[in-house]
Amino acid sequence: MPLRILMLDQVIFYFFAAIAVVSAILTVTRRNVVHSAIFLITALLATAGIFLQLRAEFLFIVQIILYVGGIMVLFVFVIMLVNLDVAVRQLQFARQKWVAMLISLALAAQVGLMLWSTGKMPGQGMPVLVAAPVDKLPPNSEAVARSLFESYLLPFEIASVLLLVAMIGAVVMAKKRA
Amino acid sequence: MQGLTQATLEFVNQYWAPLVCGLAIVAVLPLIVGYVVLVERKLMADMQARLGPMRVGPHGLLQPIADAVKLLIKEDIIPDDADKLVFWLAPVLSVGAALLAMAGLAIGPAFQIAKDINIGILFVVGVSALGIFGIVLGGWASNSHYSLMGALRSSAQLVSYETAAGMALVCGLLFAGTLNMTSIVQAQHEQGMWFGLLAPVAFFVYLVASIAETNRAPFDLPEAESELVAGYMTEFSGFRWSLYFLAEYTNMIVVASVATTLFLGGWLRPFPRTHWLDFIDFLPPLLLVAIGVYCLMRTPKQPARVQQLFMLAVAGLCFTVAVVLAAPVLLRTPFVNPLLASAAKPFYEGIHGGFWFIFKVSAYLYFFMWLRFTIPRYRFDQLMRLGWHFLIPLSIINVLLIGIAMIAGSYLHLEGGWLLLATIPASIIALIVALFILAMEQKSERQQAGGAAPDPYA
Amino acid sequence: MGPQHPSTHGVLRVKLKLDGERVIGSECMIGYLHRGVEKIAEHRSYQQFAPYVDRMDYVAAVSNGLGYCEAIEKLLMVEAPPRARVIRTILTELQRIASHLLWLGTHALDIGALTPLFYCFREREEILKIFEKYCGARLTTHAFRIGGLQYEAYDTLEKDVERFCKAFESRIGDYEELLTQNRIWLGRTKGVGILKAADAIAIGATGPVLRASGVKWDIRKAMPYAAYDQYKFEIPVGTTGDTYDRYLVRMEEMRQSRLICLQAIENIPAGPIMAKVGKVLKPPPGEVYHAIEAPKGELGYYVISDGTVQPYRVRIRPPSFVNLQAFDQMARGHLVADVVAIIGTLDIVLGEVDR
Amino acid sequence: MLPIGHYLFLGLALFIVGVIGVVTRRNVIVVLMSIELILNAVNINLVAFSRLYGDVAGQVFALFIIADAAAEAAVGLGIIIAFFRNRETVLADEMDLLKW
Repeated sequence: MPLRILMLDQVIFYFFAAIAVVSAILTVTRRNVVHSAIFLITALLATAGIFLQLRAEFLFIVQIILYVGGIMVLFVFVIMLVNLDVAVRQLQFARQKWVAMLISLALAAQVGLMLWSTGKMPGQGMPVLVAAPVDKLPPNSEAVARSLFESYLLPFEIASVLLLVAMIGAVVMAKKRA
Repeated sequence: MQGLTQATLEFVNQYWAPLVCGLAIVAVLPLIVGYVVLVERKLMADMQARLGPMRVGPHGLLQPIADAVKLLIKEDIIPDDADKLVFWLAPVLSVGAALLAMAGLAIGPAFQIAKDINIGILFVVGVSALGIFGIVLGGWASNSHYSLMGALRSSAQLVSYETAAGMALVCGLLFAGTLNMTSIVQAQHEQGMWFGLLAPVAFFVYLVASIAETNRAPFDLPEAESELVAGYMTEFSGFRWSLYFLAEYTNMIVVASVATTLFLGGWLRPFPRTHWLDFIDFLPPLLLVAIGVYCLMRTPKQPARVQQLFMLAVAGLCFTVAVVLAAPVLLRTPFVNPLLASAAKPFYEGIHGGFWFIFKVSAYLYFFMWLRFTIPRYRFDQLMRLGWHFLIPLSIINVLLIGIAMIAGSYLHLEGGWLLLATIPASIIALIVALFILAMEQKSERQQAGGAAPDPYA
Repeated sequence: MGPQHPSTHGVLRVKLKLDGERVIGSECMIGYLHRGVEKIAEHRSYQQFAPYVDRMDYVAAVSNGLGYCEAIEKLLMVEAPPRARVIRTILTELQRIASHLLWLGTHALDIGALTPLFYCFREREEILKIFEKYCGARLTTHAFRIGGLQYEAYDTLEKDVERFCKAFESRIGDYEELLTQNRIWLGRTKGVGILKAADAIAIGATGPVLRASGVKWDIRKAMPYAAYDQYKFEIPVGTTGDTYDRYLVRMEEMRQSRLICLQAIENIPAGPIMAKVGKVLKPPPGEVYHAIEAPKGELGYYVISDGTVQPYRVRIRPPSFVNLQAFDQMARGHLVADVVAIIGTLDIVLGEVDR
Repeated sequence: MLPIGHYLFLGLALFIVGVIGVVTRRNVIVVLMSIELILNAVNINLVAFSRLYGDVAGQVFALFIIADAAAEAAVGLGIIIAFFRNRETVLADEMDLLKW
């Protein structure tokens, strides 16, 4: 495996991972809701970058179009409609700060232990990702499409029904109390 | 440390082509946009029985440079308690999105920044969808009630027309079978038929949706509304405003090139495979020679000495480009030995492909500008109604019909040109459905003729 | 919408009560251009006040002048000579076309069509050139004098007017092509700002606004003045009284005016251009009300004289002021974008509204 | 040659930040945003494993998660708007009445 593809992969991964974590933290801590929305967008774009690094291009573009271009636009719209100044003045942070710390510590300990122990188990070891150049891999979007419509057709239909229900729900919910 | 420098060296020599192309695009684009604006103003003036910018340079040719300098040195006002971070970020975001979308385009077979990524068109559409944030945040950051209203309106318009545009693209992609830009054009080359002819309704829907998506012509409501004054762009001045301006025009170019790639056969000559029409190859150089001669005839009439020099320079430029275009064609003619001809093949492919692509994109842009001068503006609720009630159902039904036509085509194993036999009835059915939707629309409108137009915010 | 708003044809402030996008109520605040013209009239002699009249409806100055001069002539029981009356008619009709052209250009611009504005101004330029040749001024012409005309018609007047009228026919065709069948123009104007005939009469609206609602009332036919009784022309009448009908009525009026001009220049009678009126005018004490058909509607002058050189009172009835009352009724229930179209279709000029 | 652990740690980090966001923030919109963060964390793990075993199923499942996130965001925001229109507040604490 030529050195440069290896180096490149790691550089890209660390770059996007850093952005994702930092902007996620900022999303949660920002006082102004619009700023947290912007940082969430950066976090989502960073995760899209990681999908790209994992050679999942179709997911990369779906994440950009659907998540960032769709859902986040909804969020920003609602933030605009809900007049901010009322929300900003109110206290943003609940008092359960310690409860949150407790939960996250417990979670971190649990998963950390699991990851650490897999490293220790004899023989199997930490499975290593084979970084392959693009051309060797089957074209990603075709593969996703083939499996989506061949082996996972039923979930696809269920998802469409789910989306339909959500659409109707959102419309009814947002309708003016006429 | 040694490994790092060695890796970066290898990285550079493997990816130098896209880097250079990217740099070229980012550097040249403001100039191109400047001259597109000049052409637009000249065209508008010509249609309105006046002359347009004539003062700076001969026939106003230096006007864009004057505009750029003016915008750079104009004072940059930030409304008092506006949100500094977001106020700076918004225009950058919209320009960034537009320029990033440029990366995905395939201008010639050789000239493509992101070397054939296999989600080509999807990448371009997805990234240009990010521009919405630039508009919404820009409107919000300048915290004046009017610009926020303008921003909300234009983003609502963008979102609703994106779906229609997406559906129309799906239609085109049905024929192409792949998402990758270069292979779409290849498919059009093999089938010898532009997809715009195979799916005319989809092309029409995409045309209308792309006009709405770039906030232009009859849909330029958000910034031209009389009481919203300049919509989300009101508070921005000087360089920031020019960023938005650049973003709008780059979006226009991006949308135009997506349309040309998918519906008008990218860089293909009008009749690529019919060899007895090869004289079309001589058209581009002749056209440029004609422009050059025209410039030469105009030079003596120029008042100032420096303007004459400038006109001469323009004429010279036209002639050199004409020679560059003519070279590969001459090389291919029989009396040149085949060895040289085969060498010229890729060369010819690249240059002529580039010319035809730019020619089609500018024809598309001309149509944009032409619309802008002639027809009045839609009211916001009519605009939304057109989008939701007419365009989106029409494009969805069209996808359905084209799908059926494709199956029928493959069943009767029609190929290329013959596919028209299946797609024309499909398009006709689509048009009938469109008329039906319009009729229903008229009926529902008459029912509410009593009450005034429905209010989109109600 | 503040006074310096781009689309309110001058300084008009409209207070809109909005529910979301829809207009519930509106109130027009005027007075920003009030110059107290009527008060000034009481301290000026009859001839001295004539130039003030042009400054009122600066878009149709000639017809203002005509109204004032004829009112005073009525007071003096003096009749302008036939030659003067015919030339007055020609100039007033040209002024009507110019005013309608300005209305069409700005109205279309408000709704978004950029091109008609420049076509209209090109034609209007021709008319203003004729005025300039005749009386030296383009906009505030002060072309007429009490008792007749000041200046003899310059020799190529007939040829210029004829050339203009010939070219104008195809030009109207251009505007029609651009706008009349245009779906978006129809969408923006059909059913917008409806004023039913009964309401129009109740408000006292006159001119194209009244005729578009279906009431066939035109002072040139009802109480002919100047030389209108000698010419044949129709009065265009609308049906529903919406913006589109007012557009059609005004376009037809331009054609009719063109016909009148053509008929008029065929035989301009020879003879004096000024009736025998002394230098110092002392009309007998009494009062007179004289109305003419200005491009915007019925422009009335109510003059009371107390036998001295200066009028006791000059009351002017401007058509725009009266038509503006219909604004609130028309705008109610429409969207903010339509408010702009409604202001345009009323064709108000603030100089006339505020006096 | 990136051991999968890196991706799992990244997913874990985002997951934890999301949970903290959900728990500590009072503004309902930010809570919804943190939920989006959590879903993203899950997506990263899924795609990492699908890449490890070369099977595309993981990415397809991630696709379904994104679709579901869209549906959930749409309905959630609809509820917020309806709620905001009645009670003029967006804070989670004040959403205490089931029927008002």
